[in-house]
Amino acid sequence: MVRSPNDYRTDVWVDWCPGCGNYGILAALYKAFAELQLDPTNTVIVSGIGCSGKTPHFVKVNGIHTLHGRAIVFATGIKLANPTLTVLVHGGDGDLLGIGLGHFIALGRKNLDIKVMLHDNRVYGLTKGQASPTLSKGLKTKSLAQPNILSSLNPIALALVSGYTFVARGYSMLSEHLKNLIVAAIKHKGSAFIDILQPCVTYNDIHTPEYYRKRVYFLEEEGWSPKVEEGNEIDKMFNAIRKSFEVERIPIGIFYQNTFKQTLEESYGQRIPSYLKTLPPWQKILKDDGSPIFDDTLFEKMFNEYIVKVEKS
Amino acid sequence: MVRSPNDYRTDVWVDWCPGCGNYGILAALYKAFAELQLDPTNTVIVSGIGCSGKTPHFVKVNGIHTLHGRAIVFATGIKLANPTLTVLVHGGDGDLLGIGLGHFIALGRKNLDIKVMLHDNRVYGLTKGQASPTLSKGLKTKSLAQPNILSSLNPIALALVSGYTFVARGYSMLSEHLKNLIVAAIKHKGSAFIDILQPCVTYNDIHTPEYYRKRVYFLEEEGWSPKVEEGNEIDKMFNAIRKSFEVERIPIGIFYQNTFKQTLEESYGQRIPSYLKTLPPWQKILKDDGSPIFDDTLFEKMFNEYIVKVEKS
Amino acid sequence: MWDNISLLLGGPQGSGLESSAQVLSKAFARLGYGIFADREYFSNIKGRHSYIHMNVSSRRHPISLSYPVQILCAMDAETVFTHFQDVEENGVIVYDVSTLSTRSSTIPSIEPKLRERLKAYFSELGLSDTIQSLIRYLRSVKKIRFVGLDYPKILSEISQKFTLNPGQASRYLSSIIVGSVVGLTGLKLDAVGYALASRFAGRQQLIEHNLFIIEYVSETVREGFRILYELEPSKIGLEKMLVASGNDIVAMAKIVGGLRFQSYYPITPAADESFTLETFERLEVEGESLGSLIVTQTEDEIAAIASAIGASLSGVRSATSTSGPGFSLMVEALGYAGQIEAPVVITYYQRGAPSTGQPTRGGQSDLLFTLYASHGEFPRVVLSSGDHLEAFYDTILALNLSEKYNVPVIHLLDKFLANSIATTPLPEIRKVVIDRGKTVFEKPDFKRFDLSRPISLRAFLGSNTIQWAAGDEHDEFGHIDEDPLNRREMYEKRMKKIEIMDSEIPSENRCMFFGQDGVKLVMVGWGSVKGAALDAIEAMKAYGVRCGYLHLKMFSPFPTEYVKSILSKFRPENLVAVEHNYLAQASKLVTQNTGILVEKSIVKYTGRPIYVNELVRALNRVLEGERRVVLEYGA
Amino acid sequence: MWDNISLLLGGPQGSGLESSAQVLSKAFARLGYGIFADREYFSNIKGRHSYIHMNVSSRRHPISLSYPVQILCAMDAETVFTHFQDVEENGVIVYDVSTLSTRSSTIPSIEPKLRERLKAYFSELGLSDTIQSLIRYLRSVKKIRFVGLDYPKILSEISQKFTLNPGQASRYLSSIIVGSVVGLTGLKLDAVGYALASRFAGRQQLIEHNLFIIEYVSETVREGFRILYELEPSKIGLEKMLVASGNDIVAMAKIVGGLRFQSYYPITPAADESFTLETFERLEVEGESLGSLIVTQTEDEIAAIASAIGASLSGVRSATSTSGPGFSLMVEALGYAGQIEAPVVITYYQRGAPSTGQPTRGGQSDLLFTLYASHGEFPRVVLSSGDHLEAFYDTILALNLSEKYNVPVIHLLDKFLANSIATTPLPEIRKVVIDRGKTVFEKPDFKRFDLSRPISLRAFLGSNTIQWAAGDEHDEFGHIDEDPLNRREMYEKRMKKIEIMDSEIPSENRCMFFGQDGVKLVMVGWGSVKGAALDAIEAMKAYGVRCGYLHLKMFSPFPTEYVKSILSKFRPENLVAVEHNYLAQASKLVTQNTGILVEKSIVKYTGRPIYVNELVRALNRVLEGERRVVLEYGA
Ligand SMILES: Cc1ncc(C[n+]2csc(CCOP(=O)(O)OP(=O)(O)O)c2C)c(N)n1
Ligand SMILES: Cc1ncc(C[n+]2csc(CCOP(=O)(O)OP(=O)(O)O)c2C)c(N)n1
Ligand code: SF4
Ligand code: SF4
Ligand SMILES: [Mg+2]
Ligand SMILES: [Mg+2]
Repeated sequence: MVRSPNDYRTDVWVDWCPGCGNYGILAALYKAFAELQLDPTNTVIVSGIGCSGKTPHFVKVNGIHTLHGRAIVFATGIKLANPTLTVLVHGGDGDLLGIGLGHFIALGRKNLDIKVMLHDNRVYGLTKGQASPTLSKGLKTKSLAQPNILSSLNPIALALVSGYTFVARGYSMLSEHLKNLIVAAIKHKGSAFIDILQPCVTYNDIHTPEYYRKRVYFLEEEGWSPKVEEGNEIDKMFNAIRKSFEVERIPIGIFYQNTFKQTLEESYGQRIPSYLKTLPPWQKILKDDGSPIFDDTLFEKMFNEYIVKVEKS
Repeated sequence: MVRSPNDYRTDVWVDWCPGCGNYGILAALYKAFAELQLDPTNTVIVSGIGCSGKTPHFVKVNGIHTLHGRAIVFATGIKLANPTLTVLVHGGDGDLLGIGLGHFIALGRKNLDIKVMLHDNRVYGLTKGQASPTLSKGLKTKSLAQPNILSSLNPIALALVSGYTFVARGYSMLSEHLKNLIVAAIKHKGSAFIDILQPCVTYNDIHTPEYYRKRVYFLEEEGWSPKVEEGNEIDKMFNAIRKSFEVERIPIGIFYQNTFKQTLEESYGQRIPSYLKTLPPWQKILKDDGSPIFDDTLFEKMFNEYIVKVEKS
Repeated sequence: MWDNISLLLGGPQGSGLESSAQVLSKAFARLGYGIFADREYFSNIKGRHSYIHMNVSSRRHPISLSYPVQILCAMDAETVFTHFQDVEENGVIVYDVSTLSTRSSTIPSIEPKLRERLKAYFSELGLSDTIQSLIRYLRSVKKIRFVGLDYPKILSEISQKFTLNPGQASRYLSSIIVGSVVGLTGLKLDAVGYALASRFAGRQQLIEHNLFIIEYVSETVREGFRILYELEPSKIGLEKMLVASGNDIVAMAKIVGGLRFQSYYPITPAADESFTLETFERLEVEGESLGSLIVTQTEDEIAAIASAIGASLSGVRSATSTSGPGFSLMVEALGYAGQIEAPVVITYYQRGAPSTGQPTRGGQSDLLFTLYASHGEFPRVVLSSGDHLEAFYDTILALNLSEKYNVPVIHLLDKFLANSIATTPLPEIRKVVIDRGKTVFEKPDFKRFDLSRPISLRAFLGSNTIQWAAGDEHDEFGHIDEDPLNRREMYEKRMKKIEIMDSEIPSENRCMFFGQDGVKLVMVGWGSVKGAALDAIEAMKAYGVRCGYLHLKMFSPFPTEYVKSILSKFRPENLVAVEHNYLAQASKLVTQNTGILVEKSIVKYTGRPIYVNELVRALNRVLEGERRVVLEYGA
Repeated sequence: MWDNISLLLGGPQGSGLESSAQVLSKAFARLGYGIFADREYFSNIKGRHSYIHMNVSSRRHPISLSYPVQILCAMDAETVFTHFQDVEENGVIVYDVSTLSTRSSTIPSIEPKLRERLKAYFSELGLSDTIQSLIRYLRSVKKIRFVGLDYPKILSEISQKFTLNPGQASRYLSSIIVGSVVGLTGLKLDAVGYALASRFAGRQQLIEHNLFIIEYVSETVREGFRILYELEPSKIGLEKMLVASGNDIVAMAKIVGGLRFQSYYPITPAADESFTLETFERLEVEGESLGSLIVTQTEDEIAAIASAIGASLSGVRSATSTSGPGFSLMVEALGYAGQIEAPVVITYYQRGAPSTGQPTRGGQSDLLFTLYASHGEFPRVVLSSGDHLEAFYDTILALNLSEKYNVPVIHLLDKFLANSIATTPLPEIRKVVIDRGKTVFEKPDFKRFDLSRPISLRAFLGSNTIQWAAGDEHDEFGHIDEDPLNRREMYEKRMKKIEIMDSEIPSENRCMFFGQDGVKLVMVGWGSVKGAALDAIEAMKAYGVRCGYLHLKMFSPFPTEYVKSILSKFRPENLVAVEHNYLAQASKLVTQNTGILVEKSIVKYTGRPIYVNELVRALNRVLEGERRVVLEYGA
């Protein structure tokens, strides 16, 4: 059976505001899944809390809608326990770069094969429009009482410095291009990050489709080559960091991709050969009669070092 | 009265292991405080939990020993409520870059005038030597059951990307040099960060004084100029990031300093003129008789928009 | 003439309902009426169903809500489908005639469960699922009166008159609702003008347009339908009233109480309080500054509480404001404040739980959590408020207690209070006292944790002292100390503060009993149960039953003796817990502290408030012997 | 011949004391003796005073500790100053003669409070504060016997013999302690050799050197001092024993119980468990793999619990292990697990609290917290263990219950248990059962939160199903749902699991009563109070008083009926809570659940264990009418 984008739709009503950039992300997701013909039972979308956090309910693959800022760490356990799953994280900028910032960066250290999609609308949508960590200092979007007093973070640069091996930026209104990025991210082995520019039509009256239309351009069109080849890892990274600081014109596309780094699953697999042979969920832990696979003998052998044989006197 | 380094000592027994790099940090601190003749009543050391976290007890200035990973956020409140205080944060690499990573980066966004000292020993000292976020992948320090499975973070690069306006690295065994860095950091206005290489003689048998002796060199000796001048902020930052990725030879000194960015206190001061005029702790909130400075009239004036005058019928 | 009218105004989230409610509240208040209005909405920004349930009274400030209502004004078909059963016989429904053929089964924003119930309802009655068929049925069988207006037509007329584009015009949809209320109640247009001017201060055109539609619609309604719910003139007799939400009244109290630092991370239903505080950050009255208020949005709730504690160490009154998920993250730092004896106030708005739960709905299920949150034992104050005015005074009390006893104070409120708008008399500022506890500003060898006095002196960082603090067990100076005997002394010093607070805080701040002689059944409740409970006492008189209500306010230190003295007069089977949670948590605390069992319970956990009508019915069932009644009224 | 000897071994942290204790434990075990050894140490890596308090018995596996001891072996002067009062009359103190002139007032690592007490003590007795003068006094007045050895000289002899540098030689300091115990107890060298071989497997030289010193010292002691505490041959009669710390036995149980994922963030006293687990990650027995165990150190405790829950959703048995500060951070995710009905086990080692508290000391002050942690209401299991074997079986029970009922399980242990080494019979693996609850692997339109069955079926992510989960209130599929009636049903479904668990989990897993007919006084306690309480029952017989002990194990679901059935037989004044906290928390829960007041209490919160001697004294005081006795023995 060939799955069409539509086959990945649930019948849950999509309750985002009319015109919200999230619709473009969702459309790209359906298309990417269809292009890859992902098996819904083997795919998991993990989300945080926010408008963005509702994403899994609209997609007919497994969906774990977790806590604000924690999607990545739930996803980490899901993936480590079953490394064959395709695992995507969807989060907002408050979610991933505010409360969840520590986890966002720690994932780079892990290079675990999880794909992080940042719905970057520069506001806290679901709590009514407060400034998010990607809103620049001094800007005053619609529902702020005062102009934003904190400087913004650069998500691309952060991801690069943290160790992500796939780093890209997409734009929700360019859904086909975004679809391609999602496909590439899923195909990549390792921690992947896509910063998705997403207009919030209700609360962000600065970063509107109009705003982006004027600024967005394609990295590919500039002949940008994101792929690390043997030896030029550091250079590629620096160039990408530098590129990410462009603000007047906004580059989208793949900034950086490194396929030479071991994933965390692979590292564990190297250390524990049986890990990738029989996946943990399918490992036997009990016999048919309900007793553990351990018996007294196995116990004694395994924990020999704790067992003292009493000397017969 | 002129204060000598010794005047900043408390009589609490310093219970670090003999030979620990923390002694060098402490000595540098005493000297820096004496050089600046800091007023102990107006100086606050805020620490997290770890061997590093014990620092405040050994220094005769105000000392707030907080929670693991949270020193920066306690310090944030301390400083915002009284912006004239000199506030230093001392934390371990687990503390600041593990559990406290989100706060570490968020401080860069704030450019609040706090000085962060990272006791970078690449292990979790006080919990007996687990790998910290600055230990490279594959290394197996003394008390690890297995080689470290996670990649390390680059604290300097992270601080730079996050927005710190003063970023330096020191080495605990070069106490005079470190002292100078601390002095410079305290003099700097804005969020300052010093990555202090600190041998843990008990648990880290790789990053020993021997190890550093062979690798450490001084940025100043290379003619490095860390100071941002009008217009070259981005370049300076990229160069510093690049420099921070040197590993075979380890540069110490000031990587980057930017004096053009407004601090958070200044931003608030701009918005709320009285903030920096009468410091919040000394603002009157009650009258001598214990009643609030508000009375019924002031209340009505201040909250006019919530008050409805009933129309006489 | 009516002395009390209750209204339901419904429509999609994001279509101006909230400001309609504010305008109507102020308009009624302008004429001296008392108002109480609850707002119900989904965790959604635009499109899902929301409504305002409003009580208007000529005799008092209403304190509760009840069903059925007299008037339902529906912005859309979904509102009619959702609420038609909430209207009393002979009541009025205002609706949009252009939706007559809309079917409940095709409205995507209606949740599946409701859609199923509607389907079952219609099929049982043999109706088709259109508005038209429903109206026909309700008119004939339920005697409901209908006011049908052509909303699109009204809006297009507006557009033409003021040359607006359709997008702009649609913003005036909510004014059709206001206009119909004005038409149906005969509310004076002057008052509405006053309210609009206050709500949209400075935006003259907006005021003008709104007023125009309101007048136009109210005329249409009055003339076309000749239905009038005329309120008798107000007998409340106040010259001025406060009209505010719970969030706002707490913000005002914090300012009066001398707050200088508020840190927060956005969360429903707490964030509005911080927003309001921020608008007052300059603390200016007529150009003169009374100080400065730093309101700071932090990277998470851990940072929020930690920086509030930090600010308190620097010597300012500080607070943070949050809800369940945020508080869950604050737990470690709460214990730290307890251990280092730092004052700090946590304003805690409960919402539907557990976990993300029902972010925009109400509940009272976090009580036991607040009492024992954080590992280990330390003194804390847990104080809850039952209505807007209580919340005002309690906010200041919370600040005082935290500084007087050097303890963290958790001020428990909930979504019902946070988001409901009430009229109240102005708080009596002259009765307010500020108590900052005992401080010292100059002291060599300062012992922050001096064992020689029950409550140690506090010094501000930056004053002429040096101090240390540690979450570890510490000596009198604040240095780490593991000596077992020092441990015992320090531990006991902290814990003794519970007893000291218990002996010093008057019991009237902690508990109130409402009831006369001859009370047969005593409700035991807390927080926003209060209004419904008090009104139920009145209503139960009609059944010849005298009820009482024990309103618990402070749970730590628990007013054990007072509660015992009241409850021991009754038999356990005549005690009934009334709470917005499953376990009847407050009653568990009554048992734990006094040994007295509260055998009956009336609980509600749908996320909607307790309505007087259902409470009265439940009390009657309890009187008939039921041990537990679960309430579930309300859309 | 003795049937029970108790020892104190003391010295600076980081000088090998811990491995001495392991070697001695294994050596005694090798000869069939039972051992129980507590380790006390500062939150410090090197230099502060630490000690091992060890009980050796020929008749049983000891379950408690008591003072005074027969033998104190001091690695340094600080140990002598700290513990000289802990030794019984006629007891022995082994010390270093090179420290004779050391003064207590000049040892920097002695904490100020102890230094003051020593000063007062010495000045009262008119002694100078040297070791010499103390010894003279103790020898003459307290009849203590002294074994003085010249430690530096012994070490220098070693250095010469094996050509070691001084740094290397100093590592053998602890062997002097072991050697003197061997000398004083006549422990067979063979057994010591066996123990060394087991402790330092493969490091032949180390074993050799150690054995040499031990033999040398023991000879010196035997010949030079002629003091012998000879143990009678063991009567325990086991062929094999387990010798393990609490941390280790829990790790073993997790492996037997089928754990496949453990996430943790380092914290005392939990981290050692994860370390042990990691050493077994390959789950290999004789080269054959039984599976894989992922042990992962996360960036914080929030990540630890969240990833454990994630792993559980993927279908593996998963757990995290922590202590108070870590658990405080896990609270939000705990509620999420409750709300989405995900199994997960949190192994919770309590330590001195609140806040950072006493990181390396013990306590039981987190009980109430664990019961109500996280906002809102949801079912959870809170299970505590009283000794090593209980901990073993309870760990597996915890895994079973979490999967059977789809609930988070908090397994409460404490530092006393975690860090104490005990001999036990081998656990009876053949009696262990694994219950994974009801799962489904293939189901179209799978309803994860099916309302039609009390406990919904669970599916693993990656099996032939699609599922959703949300911390928001949800429908049967796991999609967000705000409908009030769905809310009620889902809420009740979750909460009903408490009743189901209560009816299904046998009360013997939840509570045990120890006591015969004629019991006069009933202790009510939990966790590691057990050993001391049971031994106190025996000891009280000497006073002609029959005591009983109600050992509470499971606090949620609370065994209300069983507890009532036991306690209602006694008068409240004959019930005495025995707990390691201030509030007597478990007794509060007894009252809350049963209405029965536990009027008396014996509590300890110095961070040190409850010793039988002080408990017995306290019980006698309670019998004389005291309502509350606070214990404080132990350095
Ligand atoms: C611990 C916690 N704190 C706060 C909240 C409240 N909250 C809900 S959504 C949200 C932020 C949403 O912003 P963002 O992450 O940018 O997502 P968006 O809605 O913009 O997609 C917050 C703070 C929460 N649910 N949990
Ligand atoms: C919330 C919490 N988790 C864990 C701990 C246990 N803990 C104490 S110190 C420490 C880490 C110390 O490592 P680091 O921060 O690098 O400081 P160092 O000791 O190396 O100076 C940890 C995890 C704690 N105190 N609090
Ligand atoms: S609030 Fe913004 S982000 Fe959220 S749904 Fe509406 S437009 Fe989209
Ligand atoms: S453990 Fe390491 S960091 Fe800690 S005091 Fe010892 S040497 Fe220093
Ligand atoms: Mg956002
Ligand atoms: Mg460290």
